[in-house]
Amino acid sequence: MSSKWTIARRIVQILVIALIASPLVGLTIFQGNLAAGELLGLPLSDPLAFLQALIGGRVFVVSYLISTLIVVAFYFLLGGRSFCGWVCPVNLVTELADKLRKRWGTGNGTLPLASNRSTLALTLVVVAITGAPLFEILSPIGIINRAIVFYSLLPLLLIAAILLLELLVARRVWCRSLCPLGGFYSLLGHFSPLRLGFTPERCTHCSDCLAVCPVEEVLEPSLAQDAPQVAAGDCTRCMACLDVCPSKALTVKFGYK
Amino acid sequence: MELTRRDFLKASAAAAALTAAGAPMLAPKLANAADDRGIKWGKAPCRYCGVGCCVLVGVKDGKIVATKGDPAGPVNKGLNCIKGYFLSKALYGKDRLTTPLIRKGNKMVPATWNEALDLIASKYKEAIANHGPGSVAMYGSGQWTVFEGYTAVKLFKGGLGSNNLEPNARLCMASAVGAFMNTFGSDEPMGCYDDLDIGDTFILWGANMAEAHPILFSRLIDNKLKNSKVKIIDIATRRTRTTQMADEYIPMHPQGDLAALNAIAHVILRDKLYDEAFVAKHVNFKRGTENQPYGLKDKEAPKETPTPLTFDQYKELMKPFTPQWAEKLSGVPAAKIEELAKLYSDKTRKINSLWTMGVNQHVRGVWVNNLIYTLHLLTGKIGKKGENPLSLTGQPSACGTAREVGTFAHRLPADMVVMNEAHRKKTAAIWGIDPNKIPAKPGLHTIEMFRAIDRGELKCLWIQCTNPFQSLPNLSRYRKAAEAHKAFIVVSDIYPTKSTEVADVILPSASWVEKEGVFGNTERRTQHWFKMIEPPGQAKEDTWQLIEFAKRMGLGHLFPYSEKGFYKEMWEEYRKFTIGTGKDLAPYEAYQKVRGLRWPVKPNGEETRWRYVDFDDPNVKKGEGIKFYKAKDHKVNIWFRPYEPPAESPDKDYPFWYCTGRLLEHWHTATMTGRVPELKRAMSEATLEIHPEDARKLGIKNRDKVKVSSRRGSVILRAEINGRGKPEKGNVFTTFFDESKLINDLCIDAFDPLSKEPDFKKCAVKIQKA
Amino acid sequence: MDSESKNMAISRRLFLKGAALTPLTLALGGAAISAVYLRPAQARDFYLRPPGAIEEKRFLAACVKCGRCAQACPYQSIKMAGGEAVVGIGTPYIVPREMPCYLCPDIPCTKVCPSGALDKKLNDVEKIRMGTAIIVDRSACLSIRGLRCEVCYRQCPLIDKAITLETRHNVRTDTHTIMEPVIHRDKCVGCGICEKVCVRETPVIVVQKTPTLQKDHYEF
Amino acid sequence: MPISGVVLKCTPGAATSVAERARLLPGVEVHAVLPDGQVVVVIEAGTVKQEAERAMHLQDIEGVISVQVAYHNFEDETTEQGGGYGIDEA
Repeated sequence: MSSKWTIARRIVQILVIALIASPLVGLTIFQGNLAAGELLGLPLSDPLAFLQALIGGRVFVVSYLISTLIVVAFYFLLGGRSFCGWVCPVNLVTELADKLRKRWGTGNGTLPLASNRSTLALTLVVVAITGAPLFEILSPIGIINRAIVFYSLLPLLLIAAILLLELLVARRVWCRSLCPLGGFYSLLGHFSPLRLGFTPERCTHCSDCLAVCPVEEVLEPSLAQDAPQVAAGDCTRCMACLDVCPSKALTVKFGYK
Repeated sequence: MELTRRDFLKASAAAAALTAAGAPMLAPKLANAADDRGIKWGKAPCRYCGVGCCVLVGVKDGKIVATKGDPAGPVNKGLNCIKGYFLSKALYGKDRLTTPLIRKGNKMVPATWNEALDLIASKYKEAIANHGPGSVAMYGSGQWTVFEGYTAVKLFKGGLGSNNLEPNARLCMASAVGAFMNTFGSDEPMGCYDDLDIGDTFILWGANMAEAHPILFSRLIDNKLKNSKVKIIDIATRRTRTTQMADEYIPMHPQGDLAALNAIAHVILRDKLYDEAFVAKHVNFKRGTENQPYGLKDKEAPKETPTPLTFDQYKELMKPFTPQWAEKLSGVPAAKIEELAKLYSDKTRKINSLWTMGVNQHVRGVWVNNLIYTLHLLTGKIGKKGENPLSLTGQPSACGTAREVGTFAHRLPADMVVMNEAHRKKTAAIWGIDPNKIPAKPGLHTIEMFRAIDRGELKCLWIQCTNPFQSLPNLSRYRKAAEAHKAFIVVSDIYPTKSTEVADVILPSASWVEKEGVFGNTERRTQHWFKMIEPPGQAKEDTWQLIEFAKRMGLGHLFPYSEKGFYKEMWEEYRKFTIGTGKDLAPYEAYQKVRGLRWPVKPNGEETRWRYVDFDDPNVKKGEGIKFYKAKDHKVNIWFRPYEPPAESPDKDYPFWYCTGRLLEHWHTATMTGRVPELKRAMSEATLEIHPEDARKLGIKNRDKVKVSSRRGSVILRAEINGRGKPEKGNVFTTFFDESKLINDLCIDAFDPLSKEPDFKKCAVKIQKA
Repeated sequence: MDSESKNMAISRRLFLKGAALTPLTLALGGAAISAVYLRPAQARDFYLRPPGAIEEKRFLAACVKCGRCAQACPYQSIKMAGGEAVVGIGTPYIVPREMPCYLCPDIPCTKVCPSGALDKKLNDVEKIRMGTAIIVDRSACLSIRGLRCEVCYRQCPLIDKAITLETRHNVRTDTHTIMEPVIHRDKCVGCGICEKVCVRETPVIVVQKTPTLQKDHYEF
Repeated sequence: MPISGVVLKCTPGAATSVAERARLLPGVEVHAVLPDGQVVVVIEAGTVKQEAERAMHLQDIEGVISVQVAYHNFEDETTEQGGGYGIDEA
């Protein structure tokens, strides 16, 4: 059992935080945050933030659309909820909660996976009706970003609330079930060409991958049907299953089957 | 409360009269007596500029708890500028100096007064013993009280036998003094502020009254509001807040005043617009020495040898100075010069000229002053109610102390000079000393004083109440010399400054109402105040410091005043100098009750508003009209003063004119106003004003940081385009209050050969984006 | 297998419960936030938005809270709102008394705004409209009382345009002029420099949301 | 310390010039020039006699129709000295 994917993922996650914090030490490689930013001159924008601004603010800026499309294309290629697994700083928090929960044996409940699509829909409906960018107001991603760059620490209480919720009520409830951005990426990821390949012949049915997968709904159906690919958009591309699989039955595959 | 009793009565009187007149809504609000409970009020002149506003100081439990404009103050009638509004805060900065400090290596170590004064005395004794009295000096201030200045003059000139005594007024009023003396034979103006209320034509020569003389400007503008005939013409190198309210603005090149003034005189002569009878009766013509050096070399000692001229000779000499000639040199259109000449000679107009640093801080400052008087003397527009030239002063007692007491290297009290034997004798008689004690040779003037430190010739310098190591031109030369401790430097001040930085001994001083004092303002108004609060810690007033030092020098006998009658006795001694000179001051008690008196004070105790005139001056008999009784043969001088170029002009390498000055929010080097948080917030840093077109050419946008460099130094400032001041093309302007910038470092230390006053208004700089 | 099926059962129950509860909770939350949002006036009193900000209601949606404007501001005038701003959390604002907008000629804050919440096309500082300065306490204004203060006027970046001095005779002293700062709403950009520099403890000149213009037919 | 408040009635249009001249007189302070041509002044003098003289001078100013005293204080204040710093007028 290796953990090279997990290590790589942690490095990327920390690198993302370092990039967001970089202007504080006077560097100009990255400006802004995960809602919108500029990496080495390349404008990047959060597609859900774009949609909210478009619907709620009724502003349309071409460059903003382009920067959004760059991001959409990127995550479309990577597939699944790779943003959630690799980039989003909230993931660090929820994975910490997951670890603590396992150790203490608390909050073993699970909420339905698909409800973050409902929150996505709800967000967009609220934005359309009231003009209030529902998700941007509550977004723990933005809160963490601003805490890093502008020392705006008070809203971190919301992060603490998420941590408590996950510790005491149900596992990964924010990322799995509530985060509308997660819902957006799971939709997008569903159509991605980059997928997890499964070679049933190699599978020893040890179920290690199922145990380690943070989103049990992802692997289980595909494995049960001996499908050649794991098509679920909810895969966070954490690659823990690859790390853990003793028989290399799981691989990274490109293309639709 | 007692204070307010008088004001209360006056306010009641006004209220009753207004009610009777059917306008009760205009009645002044009577102060609620309960508000004043426990507060003891006193009167004092404002600590800052030369305008001389009166303030009321409220003291409770040994602390100033309130200040307000004094409604009984004739200058300001209860108003103040924003500096005056926050006066008391200037005394309560957190870093007041409260204990003497002596340098031990790089550290300033607290010491007792005895240790500090013994050290100073030993250093002075050592220097005098080894190098003579010419090796010690004192640099004082136009913000000294009369007592402080008088103590210093008596101590240095009558005691130590050194004429090395200078006030910072050398950097500010010396040119005005020079011209008053060589024109009228007596210092200070014939007119007064009343002229601002009743005149109708005001020509401002390079003066930004709106910011530098705020309350006076408010009086001037009120005259304009009341009288539609009033015309204010602003002639300057920079558009200012004054320009904004003037009727006309005439842009002029730096140094162009010499040409423009000569050309105006030329037109007056050419068109026979002069007052023939006045000129014949009151005026002599003279020509001075021309092509004098600019004092750029050490130890230059130019002398003026005047030659008399006839009116015809003078007219002949003035012939080449045509308006066309002047247009080229000054940028003032020839037609404008013709217009100004008509205005100056218009019999239906009461014309006043007003000027200050733009004229005085000038390598030919005395000349420009002379030329302004020329216009008034040729046209006879002088010595009349509402019609006079008026030189505005910058400091609260530049007149009262620096000029009247005579703290300059060449002066003695009441217009006397050390070079004159009779003057030395009169002085020695009043002081009860041997006349030979006072050296006949003038001491080092300010720039030479600091140069002598650099040359290692001056061994000891005591600085009181001023901050030369921020304000001097070509600052780095003098700062470097001081930093190398080429001389033993004592600084008495109330806060740490750029000058205490280089001091060997720092003495904590009492400020303003922490001591009793007298100031004299621009219009000859002598104002008194009592001590109202104790200075903080061990701080002591400057006179005490000097007299304690004198005792250690074996000169205590010069100051035989009793403890109780100290100020009165010193005043009455000083007053002896003035009696019968046309500069008569009143007995000490007289000043304690009034908001100042303008000298000469008449035998009946009344003040004089206009000098040299039979309707007001007690020295002129009724029916004599105007009599310039201080001038030789009662005739004043019109000087032939041609155009000469400045010491440094812009060129290829340094293409811009650089001018430094003052603004409303801060006072000089902001030692005091910089401690007032409100003023600091209102104006926090010096900026570089630049013409928008010049900025555009250099690619400079508003608030960009720019590096300004002269041949002497450089400084980084934010550019200000279209702000409160807009210099003409090719000019830049900045303010010298900001101690983080030391902008005078860039200025050239060239000075007027007659007045020895440096030119802070003209040197060449280049500007780069920083 | 037994325990597994039990687990499955629990999760199914939870699933059903969640399916009903989650949208309900979210709907309630959304409603609460919308209610908060219906107090925009109060939010505006607190905020002075950076230059080029679009109309407040749309701004709140259009701003993606990326903080790029704040990062671009050379004076750190632009701050990012915290939770106290409720619906405006994470949006940029300026507190003029602390640090006003100094009107950089190239307006860098608007240039970096990705979403159009700040108008990128704004190129002329004189066209900025963050609000308008108002003298809120005339009796406390030193200039109006006849003192020579006028600090707001001299520090106004649009001196003689946005603020002018109106002179009138001081009836009380009869020898002085009252120089009253007069604000011209059509020129005032609302940068707040006057509010910052006002020497009174509580500034008597403050920037407010542009007041409703009252129309009439009088022209002079 | 006699102090009095006085209303000067002036001929039409003369109020400003009257005020200007009145201001030049010693001990006279002009407090207001009213639009209806009245000038309000306060006279301060050392003695009642001097005060009367000063009021007479006001009468002599060209354009003054009448001088009307609205307030008069002549109590001797010499007993009240010593409260402030040089602001008691004897």
